Amino acid sequence: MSWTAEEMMTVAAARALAGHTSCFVGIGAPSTAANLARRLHAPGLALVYESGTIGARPRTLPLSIGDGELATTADAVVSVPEVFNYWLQAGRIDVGFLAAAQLDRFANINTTVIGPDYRHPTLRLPGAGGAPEIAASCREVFILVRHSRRTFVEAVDFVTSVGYGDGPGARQRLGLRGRGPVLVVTDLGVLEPDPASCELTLTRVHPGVEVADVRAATGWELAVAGPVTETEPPTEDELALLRALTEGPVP
Amino acid sequence: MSWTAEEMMTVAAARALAGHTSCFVGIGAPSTAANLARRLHAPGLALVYESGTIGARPRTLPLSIGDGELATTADAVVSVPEVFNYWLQAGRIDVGFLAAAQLDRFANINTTVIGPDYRHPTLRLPGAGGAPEIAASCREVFILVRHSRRTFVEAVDFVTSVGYGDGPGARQRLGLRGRGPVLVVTDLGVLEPDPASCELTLTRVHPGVEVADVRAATGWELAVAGPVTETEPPTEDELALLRALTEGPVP
Amino acid sequence: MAELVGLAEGIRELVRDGDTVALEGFTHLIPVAAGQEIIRAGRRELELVRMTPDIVYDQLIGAGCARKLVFSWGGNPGVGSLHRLRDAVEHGWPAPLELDEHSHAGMANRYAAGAAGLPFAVLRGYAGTDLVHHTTTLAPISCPFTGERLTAVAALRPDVAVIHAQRADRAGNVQLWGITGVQKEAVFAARRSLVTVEEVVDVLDPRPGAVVLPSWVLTAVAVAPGGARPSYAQGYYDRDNAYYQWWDTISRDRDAFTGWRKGLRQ
Amino acid sequence: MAELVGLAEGIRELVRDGDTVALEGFTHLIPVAAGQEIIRAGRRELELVRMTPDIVYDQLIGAGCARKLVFSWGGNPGVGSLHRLRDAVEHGWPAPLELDEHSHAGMANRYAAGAAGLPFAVLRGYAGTDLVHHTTTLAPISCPFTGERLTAVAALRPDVAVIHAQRADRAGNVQLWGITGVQKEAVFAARRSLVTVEEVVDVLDPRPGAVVLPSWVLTAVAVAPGGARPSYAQGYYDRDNAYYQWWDTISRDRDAFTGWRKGLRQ
Repeated sequence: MSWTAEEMMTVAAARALAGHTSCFVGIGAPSTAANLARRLHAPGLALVYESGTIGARPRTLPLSIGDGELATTADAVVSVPEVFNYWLQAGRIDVGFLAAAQLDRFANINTTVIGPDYRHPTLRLPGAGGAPEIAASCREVFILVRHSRRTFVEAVDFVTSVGYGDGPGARQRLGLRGRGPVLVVTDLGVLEPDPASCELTLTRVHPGVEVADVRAATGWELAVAGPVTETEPPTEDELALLRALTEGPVP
Repeated sequence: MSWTAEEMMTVAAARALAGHTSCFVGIGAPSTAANLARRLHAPGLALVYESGTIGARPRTLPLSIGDGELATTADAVVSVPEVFNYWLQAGRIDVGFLAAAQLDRFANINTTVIGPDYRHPTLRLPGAGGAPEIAASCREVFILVRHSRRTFVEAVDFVTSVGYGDGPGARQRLGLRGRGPVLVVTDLGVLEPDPASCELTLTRVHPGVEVADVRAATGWELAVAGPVTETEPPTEDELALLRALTEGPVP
Repeated sequence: MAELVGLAEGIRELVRDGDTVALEGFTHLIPVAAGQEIIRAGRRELELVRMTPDIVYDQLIGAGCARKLVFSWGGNPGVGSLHRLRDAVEHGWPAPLELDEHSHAGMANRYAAGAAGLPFAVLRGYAGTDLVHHTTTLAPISCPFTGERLTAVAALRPDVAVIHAQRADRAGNVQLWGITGVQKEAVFAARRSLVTVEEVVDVLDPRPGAVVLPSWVLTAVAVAPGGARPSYAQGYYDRDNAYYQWWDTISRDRDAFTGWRKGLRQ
Repeated sequence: MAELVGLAEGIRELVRDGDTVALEGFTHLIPVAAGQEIIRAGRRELELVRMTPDIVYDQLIGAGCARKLVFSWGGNPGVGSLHRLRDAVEHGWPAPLELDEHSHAGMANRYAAGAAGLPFAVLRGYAGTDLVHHTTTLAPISCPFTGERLTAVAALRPDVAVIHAQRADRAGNVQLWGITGVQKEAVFAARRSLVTVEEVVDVLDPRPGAVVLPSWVLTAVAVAPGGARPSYAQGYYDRDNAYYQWWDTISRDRDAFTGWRKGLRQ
């Protein structure tokens, strides 16, 4: 069975949710990964969406973070102020999933503007949404993003959500209570912060990907772990469930 | 038909609710008066109880501010933080009803302790409950209390809820946004704050009560309005509805 | 008590040039019909407030109704960019658009503070982000008990809030359910409010998860069946996903947008 | 995930000597059985937190479990005084009782701050009252935008919160409805939580006005039918008003109380 790089990325992210209780989910690849995890190995994983749906069990992939399917299948639907204050800010959520338009070596994220001038951007992006507080307050953060030099940049144009700031100790100085990004899953491999330097370090490549490919797609001089392992390829089960999810309703 | 002083007090308070939209109700005489008003002349009056029941239409008098009848008949039941923050503090409620263990000439209220030493009181009272913020935030406050020198005192032992503080301008200086107590209804008559001095002034006596009786039951030198009018006696309708309320279920 | 009004009449009375206007609805129950009525009414210089400006705000911005946008995430959900918003920010077309930009948590707390009659709210947020350099409506604040540094955000107090709900009764009491987002806070934070509803019914029978807004906290209610399309109204109709995709093509091009804008006039 | 435990076991594991303990339930769903189990367990030096200490707190205080009371209204609702509370405050029997006294609005916001992971909350309140002279858990605070003076209250972070609910499912998800008061905030503000329930059911079918607390935010759930008596559990039983009146006679007298206390032991 063959698979796409996107599928490998989603499967790798879904696997990383094993053992976790709750997940704050954004729409797109994170939602797909979290819903795949619930079907694979984490049936009890509580999905929390910023629309206020707590413990949603969508039978089909939601089209938006406020899909009616999420409300209908949730344990509880709470107000938006409540989901941010009582659930996210209080540190009740295990894993937060984030995307990025730009990402630097300390896993700081930009989803606001491209270009040096905030007032006159080259490209206006959607903005912060729930991301800054997800990055601050979830116990751990996973980042899901496709690998390219446009995204993996030396310096982000705007810090929308804080990863490790300017390096070791920054999160503590800023009063951020979650651990920060512990995993960056891309279509090429997996990066993890070095425990000492907090710098994102390539620890795994997906099958068929060379370390040099990842270096070439990274806009800074990428640190590479002593042993770089290879991701297990997607199993037939994983692929079948993922495709059923992305291609239509699952009973 | 004869009536008790307590009945006259409740009827006078119920009448004062005419023309009002919403009322924050405490248990006891205020609740009786507000429910009587709904049956008499204010069927649309929205009763708000601090338990979070909004627009309750109890068929029988509630035993407590958290009676199940209130939840069952309310337009909405909200959390206790919500009722205090979004409904009361925001200034959404027309009239707040308060009781008092002690009351001074500026309508400051004590429901905390009797005696000069808070740590070692002669008599420990229940405390503040919702009263301080009702006194601060309702557009107007009505006080319902029996008249006696023990209650109407020269100086309260503890300011639990602020009326007019030390006199004109005090509410503005303290940042209190409601008008404050506009009416004190007792079993003897009605007191209203003098527009200039803010001092509670006897403006009405109930039928059969002399001004001298009220003076004798007041612990400070009571100001008396130029013309003191007499309260209209309870009508048969008012008494019948009140007694039906206090004596048992109304269909 | 809320007055029952026609939509066109309600918008013309309650939304005035220069107002701060919040249309809320978090993906669900977006008051699109009301927003388009603001365009028809030709309102100008509005300060538009919304956590998630989406198609209806793209339309308002493209139509030149807005002077300023207060927001936390501006995109076409599940599709991509808001091209009219981008054109306004990137190229000042049809007019420059001032931004007051926050995170969702910040916006939600700004509404909650407004709803509670407070001038500000406190949250853990913004520390280390560049958002702090581009808005005057947030400030550091210290806990008087622990000394911890937190962030204060200024309360939102719109002149008028507009939301869409499933139904109202004849007295103007409103009921909405499903994802109810920040609508109660928006209505409570605003000086005036207009609620569009799918229908008016005799009795609002209780429903799990329903929010009820009594008539006496609202200014006006207008019947607008389908008023949330192309978003959805739980129990009434689903999201029209094709419209979201179609809007991407229309909004990319100024001429195509202008054609759409002309077609909107009655 | 919440563990399903026996009530006696749950109380002994979760409530320890010296703990700060909040039993909440606003007139409705008061966790009386759990409170009496704390007496049976012989816990001492507790800092008891509750907006409306009523009969069960009168019992805990009379039994000598408490060192301190954090509260906003202490009475026998609809009946009169709490005589054991008064005896402790007025005469130091069976032991002196330290007080941290607030208004309801203050206590509700203290819980809400705890639930939100904040060290304090802001409200309009206390200005001009003597409460400000007798508690260290409030402080003035200024709005960084308008300069307005408001009041900050310190967050409540109980070691353990105990509430009563109508029901749970087998996974330990809890559902309560009717007047739900400040229970969610109390549970969320606390480090540990125990929920007693009337019954365990297969499925928590949705109910109007219901609050659901997922198993994964709770520590333990214990079945305790009638566990809110003499208060009420909507849909299960009514308030036993005669008990409230009877308690007035028992609690007035130290000997009568001591007799009641002895009868409580198994």
